[in-house]
Amino acid sequence: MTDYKALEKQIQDQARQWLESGEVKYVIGFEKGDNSPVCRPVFIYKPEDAGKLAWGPLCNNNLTKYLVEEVQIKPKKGEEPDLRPVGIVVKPCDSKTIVELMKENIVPRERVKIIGVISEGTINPKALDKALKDVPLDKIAGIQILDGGDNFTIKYDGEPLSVPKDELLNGKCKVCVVHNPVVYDIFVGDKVTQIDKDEFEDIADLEAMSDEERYEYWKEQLSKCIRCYACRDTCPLCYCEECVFDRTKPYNWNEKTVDLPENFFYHMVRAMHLAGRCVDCGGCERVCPMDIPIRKLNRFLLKRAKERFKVVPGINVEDKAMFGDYDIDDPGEGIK
Amino acid sequence: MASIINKDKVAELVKKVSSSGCEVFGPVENGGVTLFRNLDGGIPSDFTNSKKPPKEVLFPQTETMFDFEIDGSKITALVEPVEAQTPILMLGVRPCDARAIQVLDALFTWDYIDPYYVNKRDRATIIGFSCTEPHMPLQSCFCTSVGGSPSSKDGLDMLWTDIGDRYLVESFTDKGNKILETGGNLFANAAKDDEKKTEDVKKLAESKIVRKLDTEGIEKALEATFDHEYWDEFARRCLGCGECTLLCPTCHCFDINDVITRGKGKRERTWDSCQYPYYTIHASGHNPRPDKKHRQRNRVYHKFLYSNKNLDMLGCVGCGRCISTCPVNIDIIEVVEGAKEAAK
Amino acid sequence: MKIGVYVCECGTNISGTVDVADVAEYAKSLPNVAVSKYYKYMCSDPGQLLIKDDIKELGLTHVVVASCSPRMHEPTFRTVVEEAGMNAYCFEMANIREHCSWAHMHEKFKATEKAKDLVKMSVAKAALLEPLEKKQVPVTPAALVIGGGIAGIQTALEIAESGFKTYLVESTPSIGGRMAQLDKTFPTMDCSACILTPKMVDVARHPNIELLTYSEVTGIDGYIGNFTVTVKKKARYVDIEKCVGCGLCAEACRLKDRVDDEFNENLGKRSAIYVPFPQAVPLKYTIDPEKCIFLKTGKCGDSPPCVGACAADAINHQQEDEIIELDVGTIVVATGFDLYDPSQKPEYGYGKIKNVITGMEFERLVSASGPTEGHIEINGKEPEKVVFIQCVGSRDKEGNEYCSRVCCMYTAKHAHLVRDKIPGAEVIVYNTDVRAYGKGFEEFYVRVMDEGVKYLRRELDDQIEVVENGDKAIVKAEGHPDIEADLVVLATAIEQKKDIADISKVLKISRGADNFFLEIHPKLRPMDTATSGIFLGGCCQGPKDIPDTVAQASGAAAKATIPLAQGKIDLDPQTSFVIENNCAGCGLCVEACPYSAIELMDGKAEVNEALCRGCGLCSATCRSGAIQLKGLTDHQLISMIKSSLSEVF
Amino acid sequence: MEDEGGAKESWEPKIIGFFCNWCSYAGADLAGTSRIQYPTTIRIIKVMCSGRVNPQFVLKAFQEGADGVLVSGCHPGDCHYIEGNYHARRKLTLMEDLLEFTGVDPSRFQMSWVSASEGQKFAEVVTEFTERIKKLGPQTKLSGGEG
Ligand SMILES: Cc1cc2nc3c(=O)[nH]c(=O)nc-3n(C[C@H](O)[C@H](O)[C@H](O)COP(=O)(O)OP(=O)(O)OC[C@H]3O[C@@H](n4cnc5c(N)ncnc54)[C@H](O)[C@@H]3O)c2cc1C
Ligand SMILES: Cc1cc2nc3c(=O)[nH]c(=O)nc-3n(C[C@H](O)[C@H](O)[C@H](O)COP(=O)(O)OP(=O)(O)OC[C@H]3O[C@@H](n4cnc5c(N)ncnc54)[C@H](O)[C@@H]3O)c2cc1C
Ligand code: SF4
Ligand code: SF4
Ligand code: SF4
Ligand code: SF4
Ligand code: SF4
Ligand code: SF4
Repeated sequence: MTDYKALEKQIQDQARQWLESGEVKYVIGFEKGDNSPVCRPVFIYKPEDAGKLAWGPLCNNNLTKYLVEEVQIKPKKGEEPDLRPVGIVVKPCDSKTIVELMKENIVPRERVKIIGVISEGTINPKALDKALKDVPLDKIAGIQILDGGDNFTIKYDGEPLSVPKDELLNGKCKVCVVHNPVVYDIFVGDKVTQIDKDEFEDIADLEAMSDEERYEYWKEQLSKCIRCYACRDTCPLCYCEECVFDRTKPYNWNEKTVDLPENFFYHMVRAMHLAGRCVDCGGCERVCPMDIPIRKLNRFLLKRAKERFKVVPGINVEDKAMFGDYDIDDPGEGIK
Repeated sequence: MASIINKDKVAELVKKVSSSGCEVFGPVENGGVTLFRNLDGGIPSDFTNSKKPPKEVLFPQTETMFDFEIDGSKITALVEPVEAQTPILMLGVRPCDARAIQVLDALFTWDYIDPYYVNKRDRATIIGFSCTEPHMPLQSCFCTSVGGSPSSKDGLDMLWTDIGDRYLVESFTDKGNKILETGGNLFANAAKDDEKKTEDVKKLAESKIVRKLDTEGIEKALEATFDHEYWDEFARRCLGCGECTLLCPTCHCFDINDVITRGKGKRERTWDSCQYPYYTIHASGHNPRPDKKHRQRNRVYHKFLYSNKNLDMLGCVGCGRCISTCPVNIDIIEVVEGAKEAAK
Repeated sequence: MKIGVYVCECGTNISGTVDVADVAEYAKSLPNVAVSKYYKYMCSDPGQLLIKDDIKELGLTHVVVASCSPRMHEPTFRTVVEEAGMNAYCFEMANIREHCSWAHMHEKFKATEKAKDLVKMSVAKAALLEPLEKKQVPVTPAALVIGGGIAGIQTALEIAESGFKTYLVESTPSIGGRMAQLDKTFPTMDCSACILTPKMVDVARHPNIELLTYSEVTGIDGYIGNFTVTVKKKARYVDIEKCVGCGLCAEACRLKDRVDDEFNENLGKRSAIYVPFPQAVPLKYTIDPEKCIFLKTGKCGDSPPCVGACAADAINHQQEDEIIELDVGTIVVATGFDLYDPSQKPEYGYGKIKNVITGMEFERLVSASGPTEGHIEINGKEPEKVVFIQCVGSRDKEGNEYCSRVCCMYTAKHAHLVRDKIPGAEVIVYNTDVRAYGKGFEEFYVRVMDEGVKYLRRELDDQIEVVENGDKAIVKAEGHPDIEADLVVLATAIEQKKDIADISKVLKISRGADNFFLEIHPKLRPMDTATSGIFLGGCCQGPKDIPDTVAQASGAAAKATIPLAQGKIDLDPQTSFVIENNCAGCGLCVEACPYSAIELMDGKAEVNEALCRGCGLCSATCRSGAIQLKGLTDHQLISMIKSSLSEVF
Repeated sequence: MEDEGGAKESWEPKIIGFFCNWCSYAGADLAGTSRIQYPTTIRIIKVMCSGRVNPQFVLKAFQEGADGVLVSGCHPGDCHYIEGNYHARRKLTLMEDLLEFTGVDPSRFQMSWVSASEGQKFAEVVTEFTERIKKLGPQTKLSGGEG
């Protein structure tokens, strides 16, 4: 059981200390909004604002996206760049992203100071919305959530709700096996014992289908996609200077047309681009306005990458990139 | 005089209307989300609102303007006059979205009459559904602050209100009356009690709208804060994903592209968003809105300043879609209130 | 943009199937095509002139020739367009012969349609081709030869003779290689040492050759004209400046006659301090670190006797490996071969039955300088009945599928030597067709048969087994009566060096299915590797006898000398390049490039054009398409895909 | 069989091939030189190395209406560029997995190793593949069209 308040205090204290000493330029963390129970990203520049930093199961975003932005911003002409590290609050999955970003030469270790927080799972806002059906609308923004073991306890000034975790947790958290940050400067929380489970149980049903059934499944899902590219825009590993899907000169990889073939193309190509890299932070799926189970694509390739090439992203900075490497014994059973 | 229609008769009505040669669209559950799609039966009565606004019926996300043929170096455009075809019925449009269609009407006939939109619009009959549970995820509706209400009849040919096992049906236009006619005995006269019930439902719904935006003085505040550093503050966390605009019922920006695949060419227009860095980029490479703050500012200005100036109506109908969808909780009410604060 | 399309009839090779007039007419309708013609032989002088005239008169910017495989005539036509003042890289070929007329001879209509498609695709690509500039780089006027067998010796001498500094790196203490181990050489039967050792001495004395024996190449950087080679000179524990090669140390060594002598295929013994053979070059002693008691234990009696014995004070047990760097312009690889280990096939009894030896062991046995001073004996007795078995490990589905090319002849040689030295001996050769294809080979083979050697034929997969029977070995060959032999000699296959993976990694040159180094073209460029500036000589490219080895070694020397003589070389401009604005600096391409041609500089990838071989792997790997291959960009490929699938363009 | 006027013939699949210059393209050349006959369905695009084949090209080809895509390179270990075909194998098998997972006709994609001396094998691969695609009919899942 996680005591969110205690963790929040440790995060605030650490951030304050770093900001006071000037060791970090600023701290990227979460804050509680005024009109929503869901936490949102915040940038803390002054020690006296450190108290705004919040922690809880509604801290969903993978903030490392902003870290990428920070290191990619080029200093204006004649300006001396401030290369001090940036402080950041990360969950275990977000910390895996940092491993990948370091591996891929995007974020140098010395540019970041990491507050790594343990996490036993975060809450899906859409699921929360359902659970709050009977809570008066004007009370929603002010709810408080406590960890009650197998349940979350939702407090407001009425009868507290107790909701089984399984109903609220993000899909990615249900299958996650890494509950401790893998890279950090400060470790916040008590180490959680790793659980051993079939981490790919969530795609088993799809895998069991026939090709035709799977096609029908994806056809229904992908036909919804409005190609807003939010899934890409939120993904910290989609840091390309110019994404192939934005390219129009001198050629376009895919047309702007929003239809099934183009949507398929987009999703298949992006899945390939994330293959062997996606750390399953769940960002893409969470932000998708059309509720497309994008993670399933990524996770399937994650599974195959592990089975075929023993590649597990986000764990070791020394590992080679899956597509930068090969093994002479790689399987290729279908090849003639 | 109001009528009623029993919920279990709606499917029959849809069938009747369809068989009269009309294309019927309504909210349909599709892979887990509700979208405006072809309707071949009844409609769910418990939907909050469609994820994508119904504007896509009149202004599809991708629309072919014309085909062209390529033969060697010769290109021939096959432009055909846009001709009226079958009538369209949009069933189950929420009042906020209907008000948004009014914005689009104004826009697409403003300085240039857009034949693609106008053609479809002229054919369309819009039946609104009053909101009884105005509850976009995590309470973000605020129609009452921007001139609307859960039962506003603006832009509607008919308004239906859910009163249990039936809808109370109000018709405001000829197009609405035409539906009554087609429906024939599927409709019945409303009883006094039904009307009373409707009034209560409407009132209750209105009371459920808890988010408020004070529109007083917005234009002045915005004009005063164009260069204010305030815009940096929240734009820093914006991802530039454009969900707020693509899902907005009044947003109408599009991009025109010539698409050539498998030897066939077509000119298409596809929704675009001012939140994308590529949106304003010039051929020279110069981008007048280089940063997220410029783009966020543009969104707010467009809805609350430019729209007023050009079309004489607010560009926001308070549907709350952008608030509930934004992955980083950028809340247009907070943003506008903040701008007012900054202007002080 | 003006594209000219030229369709070739190729006599009737193409026009017999494809309606070339129709194809040429069709091409006129394609975008940017200014002229389209067909002609009998596009590659002939008049054909070439046709193209040249059009380029000049019509101002063509791009040319497409639809004819045979670009693998055949692309260079020809590139030169043609260049001579007419067009950029050679604005040229594209459509293969309507090998891939079309010849492959679809009975489907004239469809073949013509396909030819049109192929032309359309080439025109689509051509329209996107941009002129490329050839770059030149200066060449370091020195060469490196790796391996000091007969191939390496020949190469080194020839490059040195042309006046260029040549480094010859040999991993063992002496040059000479396998040939030094041979007694006589077929088919002329001249003494191997007599023809080899003078050459070895020439190497040692040549002013342009720097000999680095007991050394290994550990790294190579750079590219043709500018290689930097790291060489490890292994410690010999003997100062070669001082050693006079007198051998007193070896006499004194406590392990005298107790260490297996690999030069003699372990049939004889040597000391821990040794020269591999008496004619070694350089004639300098080396301490075997695996065996030397002092080096292994830090102590050898009260003091190492070798040190005491050496009058020149040359022995130094403290010596260490030395790493040096060499700058060279070209490299010849001549690392030779290893032999198949017949104990992998237990049926031959090798390793278990004393009477069974390999051909190479026989060479040492029969050699006057060998452990028996040239007496053929087994278990101390002269054999009366000798059986030779050919193709051990060659032409074998489970072993090596190829033919080792020399075994037939050396077996004939060995048979002849047995008859020569033991006149009454009975000699039987089990063979599967004798391949005597070389100059003087057949004559030699016939002569050996005439001498009374019995050739028995067996099919390759017929069973054969050798079993021990007292001090004899019985050869049981399917379809033949058993033979009780005193000596059985196995003609074992020639194989690639066992440790070749290391050297091929260092050199970044590829190997074929047979594991030998891969030449770029088996007929036309047999000594070139895919890495320009690195050439192959001798058996490292495939099994060869000495004449072929020497011929190829001379060829490699000539090849390696050309850039040195030119002083500068053209680089192929079809390299990759980075679109800086699109590069995120993820370094994926850097990891993928097989030639380490890419580096990250200030967060952007940067291609070293001299190192890049133009494979395009980087381009296929970069997610954002920030790195592209000139002449084969994504754009060009997409337009080929698109055009091939559309009815019209 | 003579097929003059064969234009009216039934549907013919369109197959795009990406062939490496050194082995497979040369193998296809050899098939031609040896006059080995195979279906006219394939359009070969020459790349220097199978490692040049970005999975996106394959998907693009499908999107543009290809009924099958064949990628061919040197046998493992024989790559002219040492390891390009190993890279290709890794990328493209994973892409094939993805075709399988999306149900988009994984059997319309084929990889093969064809050496410069395997003209016969090349022809066999193309013939078999053509037969397979013929059975499957036109590809529409990624092209959206009628082909
Ligand atoms: C039993 C037998 C009998 C034969 N009889 C005849 C005959 O009668 N007539 C005939 O024409 N041919 C004969 N041959 C063939 C002949 O031996 C070869 O053609 C010839 O030796 C090939 O020479 P090479 O220089 O290519 O290789 P090698 O002789 O093998 O020389 C290679 C040299 O390179 C060195 N080397 C290897 N790797 C490295 C490294 N990494 N770094 C530095 N140095 C390295 C080795 O130590 C060696 O010195 C016979 C072969 C055999 C097996
Ligand atoms: C039927 C057959 C099939 C073959 N198939 C193959 C094969 O499939 N693969 C393979 O690798 N090899 C094959 N070969 C071998 C191949 O043909 C030769 O290896 C090759 O042609 C040799 O080339 P060359 O230049 O030495 O001789 P040639 O091709 O004979 O060229 C010699 C040239 O010199 C000219 N000439 C001669 N005398 C004089 C003079 N006094 N003055 C001026 N010019 C002169 C001649 O006119 C001729 O043009 C085949 C050979 C034959 C006979
Ligand atoms: S976020 Fe969803 S709708 Fe938007 S592009 Fe991604 S998958 Fe499509
Ligand atoms: S989808 Fe691919 S190209 Fe686009 S940003 Fe992500 S990784 Fe880069
Ligand atoms: S692809 Fe999705 S789950 Fe994977 S790292 Fe990116 S945002 Fe996270
Ligand atoms: S939805 Fe939110 S994150 Fe996305 S562009 Fe709009 S304001 Fe920015
Ligand atoms: S793979 Fe692409 S983005 Fe990454 S470093 Fe290389 S060129 Fe740049
Ligand atoms: S094309 Fe790319 S991967 Fe290939 S050698 Fe050149 S830089 Fe390396």
